[in-house]
Amino acid sequence: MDPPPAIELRGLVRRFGERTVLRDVSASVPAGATLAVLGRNGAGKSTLLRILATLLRPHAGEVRVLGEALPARAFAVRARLGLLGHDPLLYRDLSGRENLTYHARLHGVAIARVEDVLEAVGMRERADEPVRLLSRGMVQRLAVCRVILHRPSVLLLDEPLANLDPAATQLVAPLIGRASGATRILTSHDPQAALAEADLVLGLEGGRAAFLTEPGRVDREAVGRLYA
Amino acid sequence: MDPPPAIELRGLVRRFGERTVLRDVSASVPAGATLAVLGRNGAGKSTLLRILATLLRPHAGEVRVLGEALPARAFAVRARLGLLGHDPLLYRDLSGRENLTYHARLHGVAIARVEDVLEAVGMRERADEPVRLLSRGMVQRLAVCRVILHRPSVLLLDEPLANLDPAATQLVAPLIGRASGATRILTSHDPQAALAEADLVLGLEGGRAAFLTEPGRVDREAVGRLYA
Amino acid sequence: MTTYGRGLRGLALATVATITVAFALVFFYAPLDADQGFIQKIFYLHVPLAITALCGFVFGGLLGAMHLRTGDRRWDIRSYVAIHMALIFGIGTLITGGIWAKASWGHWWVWSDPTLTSFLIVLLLFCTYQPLRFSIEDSERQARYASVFAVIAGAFVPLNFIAVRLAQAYVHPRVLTLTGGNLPGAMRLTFLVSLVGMALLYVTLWKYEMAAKSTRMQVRALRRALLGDDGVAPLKRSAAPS
Amino acid sequence: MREERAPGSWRTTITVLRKDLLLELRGLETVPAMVLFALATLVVFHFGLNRDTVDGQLAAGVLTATLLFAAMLGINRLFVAEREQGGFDAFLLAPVDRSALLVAKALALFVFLAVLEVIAVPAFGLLLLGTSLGPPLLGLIAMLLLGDVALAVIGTLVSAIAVHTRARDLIGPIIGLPLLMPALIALARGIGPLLAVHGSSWPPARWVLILALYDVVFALLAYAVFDFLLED
Amino acid sequence: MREERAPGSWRTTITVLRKDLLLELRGLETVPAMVLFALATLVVFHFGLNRDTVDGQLAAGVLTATLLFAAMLGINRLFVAEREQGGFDAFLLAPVDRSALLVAKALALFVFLAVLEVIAVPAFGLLLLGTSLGPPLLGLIAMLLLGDVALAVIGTLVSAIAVHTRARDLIGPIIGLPLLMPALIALARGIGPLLAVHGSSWPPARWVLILALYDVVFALLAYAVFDFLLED
Ligand code: HEM
Ligand SMILES: Nc1ncnc2c1ncn2[C@@H]1O[C@H](COP(=O)(O)OP(=O)(O)OP(=O)(O)O)[C@@H](O)[C@H]1O
Ligand SMILES: Nc1ncnc2c1ncn2[C@@H]1O[C@H](COP(=O)(O)OP(=O)(O)OP(=O)(O)O)[C@@H](O)[C@H]1O
Ligand SMILES: [Mg+2]
Ligand SMILES: [Mg+2]
Repeated sequence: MDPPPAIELRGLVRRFGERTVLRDVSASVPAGATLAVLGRNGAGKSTLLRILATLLRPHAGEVRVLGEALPARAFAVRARLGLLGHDPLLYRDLSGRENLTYHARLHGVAIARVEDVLEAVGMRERADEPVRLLSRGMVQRLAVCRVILHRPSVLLLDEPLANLDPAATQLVAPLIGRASGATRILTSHDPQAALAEADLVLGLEGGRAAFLTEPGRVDREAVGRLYA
Repeated sequence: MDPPPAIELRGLVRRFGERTVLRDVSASVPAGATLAVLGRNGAGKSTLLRILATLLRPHAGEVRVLGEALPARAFAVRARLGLLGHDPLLYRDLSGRENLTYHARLHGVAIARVEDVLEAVGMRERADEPVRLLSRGMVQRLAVCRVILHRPSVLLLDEPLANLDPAATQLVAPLIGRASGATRILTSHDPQAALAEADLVLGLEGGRAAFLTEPGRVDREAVGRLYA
Repeated sequence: MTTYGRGLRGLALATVATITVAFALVFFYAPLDADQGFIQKIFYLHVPLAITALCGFVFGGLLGAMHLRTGDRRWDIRSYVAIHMALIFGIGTLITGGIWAKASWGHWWVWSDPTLTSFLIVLLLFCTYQPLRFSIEDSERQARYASVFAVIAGAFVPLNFIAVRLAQAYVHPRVLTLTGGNLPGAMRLTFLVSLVGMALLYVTLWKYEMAAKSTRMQVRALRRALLGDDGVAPLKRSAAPS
Repeated sequence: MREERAPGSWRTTITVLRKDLLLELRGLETVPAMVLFALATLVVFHFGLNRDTVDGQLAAGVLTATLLFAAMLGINRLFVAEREQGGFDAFLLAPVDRSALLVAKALALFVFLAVLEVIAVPAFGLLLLGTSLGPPLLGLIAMLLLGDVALAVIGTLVSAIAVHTRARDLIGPIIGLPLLMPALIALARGIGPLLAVHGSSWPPARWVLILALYDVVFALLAYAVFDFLLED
Repeated sequence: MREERAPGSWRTTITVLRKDLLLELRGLETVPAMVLFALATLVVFHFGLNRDTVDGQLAAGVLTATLLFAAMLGINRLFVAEREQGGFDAFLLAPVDRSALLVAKALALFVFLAVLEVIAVPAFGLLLLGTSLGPPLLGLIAMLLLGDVALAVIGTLVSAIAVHTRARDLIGPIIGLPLLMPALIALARGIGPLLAVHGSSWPPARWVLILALYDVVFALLAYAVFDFLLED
């Protein structure tokens, strides 16, 4: 038998008030694979990621992450999950090091790991300045640190490379790229780049899955229609 | 004689505390041209744009925008200038329409123009929801509205397309793209794309201008060294 | 379908009958109070209102707790209606009490009575229920927070009465001693009938409002099924769940 | 190196004020909430002081402290949206007189205090005050308005000073409270006689004068330094 | 549909508390504002009441009201950083018991209040109180600590409720004040005799008991419902 998929959605529905943002979305991502989620602004990509991250609860349908059903078993998956969203989730008045130390404590990770991840994204020298004073790309580097601190096996990446310079993009590739070995769900507004990175592509349109297939089989028109 | 350049920098210096972020940067951008600013995270791109936008004052050197010296004549250039930075500069608890109406009033622009710009970025239907509840890309569309509301002749664009889907990118092209006819200063972390858009390229490194030339003459190595 | 409609008519008739009987007793049977005269008859309106209101608040808290336990939104609506009705009764208490106070003490309000003061505190607390609901946009969160509030505030009702009663040096009421029966028999009977009438009125109103709400919800659900999401006009902003 | 001033304009002030009121008074819940708050505060004083009614100087003290508290809440939030949501930058990018921002903020604070008083003072009169508010009403209103001006001007001034400093919430109160003290004392002393049983119907001229002078001086001072506070 | 609970742990509470205290030290946002507000209120009362000293129940009322309003300032700020800087999401993403956040916030508020009192109560003794604080000191400390628990627990609860509402700065206080009322009454009445001239040195057992019971009941209530306030 196949190993169980790392992520499984069946008939997922999520509303905000009267607006149904996700309706009947189903997908299944094998462990170690990368799913790219495409769709226009407001298609529900971030919402999907936040549901998988246990921050939002689904209104209907079945969601399983690492075999655990959400939201009931949310606490069991949090330790193995990293979310990089639009917001860096760092306290602006604390330094990068202080922020990461806080997260290391919350996740029960050795504090020494903070130095390692800072080193990995090239932020050791600037780690003692308040986040508020850093450039946007530096903040994004720290956000990457926050996400990988506890070595999650599922990465939820919402436009992870926004604001990163080419050098930083290189640096973070082993951390949140395919080389990380994690199961990844990835959103991007560059369909070409996303297709190149992914094993599976999910196109969201009007809250529904317009297509779900391998990158090789996605036809250009289908992608074009997403953004029409 | 040539028409005076829209933007002129001579020996610009800006420090934050002990750190000199820009040292001796000089450049000159003719009216209607596009200058792409490249450089790694923390190179000072946003700082440069904020100085040109009259939000930060230079510590030394001469800065002229539309012929007016900054910071002394700042108020004279503000009406003709638009800044799209990392932050959308919108009140999260107000709706898009309320935010834009506020800006229209501040800039002495007819309120009717708000509907036009909302229409132009495809946000009319969602214009009455609090900004806080919109998706990131929608917020960015509204930020574009804010910037072009008063038809500025100088556009300062700090990664303007971040978070915009391909459809939105199409929509905003006539507004903030070359077709807008404005003098543009542009930052981007995609050197290829930036070179394609620009008439001039400025590489910032260690606070200094590493090169300033036309895109055709930029050698790949020089760009590579920027991010080394 | 709407189970709330069932039995509503019978209940309404029983309520009307009981209240009519109560009124008849108040005006024709209960003796005139020796000190206060006719104005004392407001007692039969005032006190049942107060008791029903307080019970309604606690009832709302219990319903809120059910919502939190089960996650079923209908409990929240029940809780909302219970608190809403109790609030109306509570304001009725305040008004009838004020009238009585003006007539018999010459002031609209006095602090000296612990029952009064604790009632005021409870009412102040529950008056925040609507503003709280109003200022949360997400309807699910609205329901959850309202239920949390209902639970806390419901528990607060008895706690507050105990604390305030202890705080006041002299204790002169009455309600809790009512059952002890220091009322003359005729008054007592009249009072009890009024109390039952008021309680019935509360239940009737609650059921009626629930029936209306659930009908409206079903209509919306049907429209949505028929026309899709976009066929249903968004609700006006409202504190009332629907 | 000071920058020349853009032509000042009431229009800008009104625009900012309107935006502030929109942000602050979103929806109708604010005023009812303020009523509830005022009522609850009075209940606190009733129990705290263990008195059914207060009058004279005690009443004045209670009223002044309540106002000070409301003002503190208002002052604390005055620039929060500007700082956290980019409002400063957005405003500074517009071709308008910068002091309009501070005038608008002071007006917003003034409106906020006035609305609160319209609600809280009658409630105070009804529930806690031992005397009638009728006879001294005009004098009371005059004193309260003068007090509001002081609170609004000084509150805005210090939070503008504080907003760009690191320990902004420390700086604000440290500078603000001593500056406010003379005004508060004048206010409390001025309304004390008004609230006394068989009290006077007009506050002592001395306190009115002190308060009014204080207002004028600080308004001028604030206007003079505003521009410097917004520069970067 | 409720989610099962992660194993609770003191470690998490301490981590969050430490972060909160660090943030407070960095920004000096809350405690100084509370302290200065309390001091200013005392000065206002001193001049406003036009009395050199107060004692007994009046003194207790003034002290209680002052502490209450200073606490309000702290309560209002309790979740600001979490809301504006993504702290909520960051915390919710961690595999820890969610109520640890509540406990940590309540502890932080308790620490803030204790610091406030260490400064404000002696100041009160110096500025306003007609009797000595020496003899009833232990009793006073006990009562104040019990009162702080109520303020911390209920304050945390209501600001957790208010933080996701639009009119958060008003919703918090208007829900909090009535809920706090019994505790405030008990506190004021309990310390009244301590502050009387030739007063007792220990508060009446009745009030100590009421306050303690109230603390316990609300701590349990808050713990029971807190999870619901964090879900989304
Ligand atoms: C929990 C809420 C309340 C309860 C249970 C309650 C109960 C009662 C009862 C049992 C009496 C009759 C006592 C007697 O005459 O022997 C009474 C009298 C009265 N109540 Fe209330 N009451 C409540 C709230 C209020 C309020 C809010 C007000 C005022 C606004 C008020 C004003 C009065 C007045 C003026 C009387 C007449 C007392 C007299 O003349 O002896 N009550 N109340
Ligand atoms: N908390 C919320 N309350 C109400 N509506 C919300 C909320 N969060 C998101 N939405 C709405 O849900 C829809 C989907 O938003 P989402 O952020 O998932 O889009 P997205 O696909 O990530 O878009 P983008 O490409 O712009 O990031 C949008 O219409 C948005 O306005
Ligand atoms: N207000 C400030 N106070 C102190 N230092 C600052 C401030 N603003 C920026 N800096 C510092 O100035 C340097 C340049 O920042 P800037 O934001 O201009 O970089 P950038 O080129 O835009 O980088 P990115 O690509 O990450 O956006 C950084 O080292 C940053 O930490
Ligand atoms: Mg998104
Ligand atoms: Mg930048």
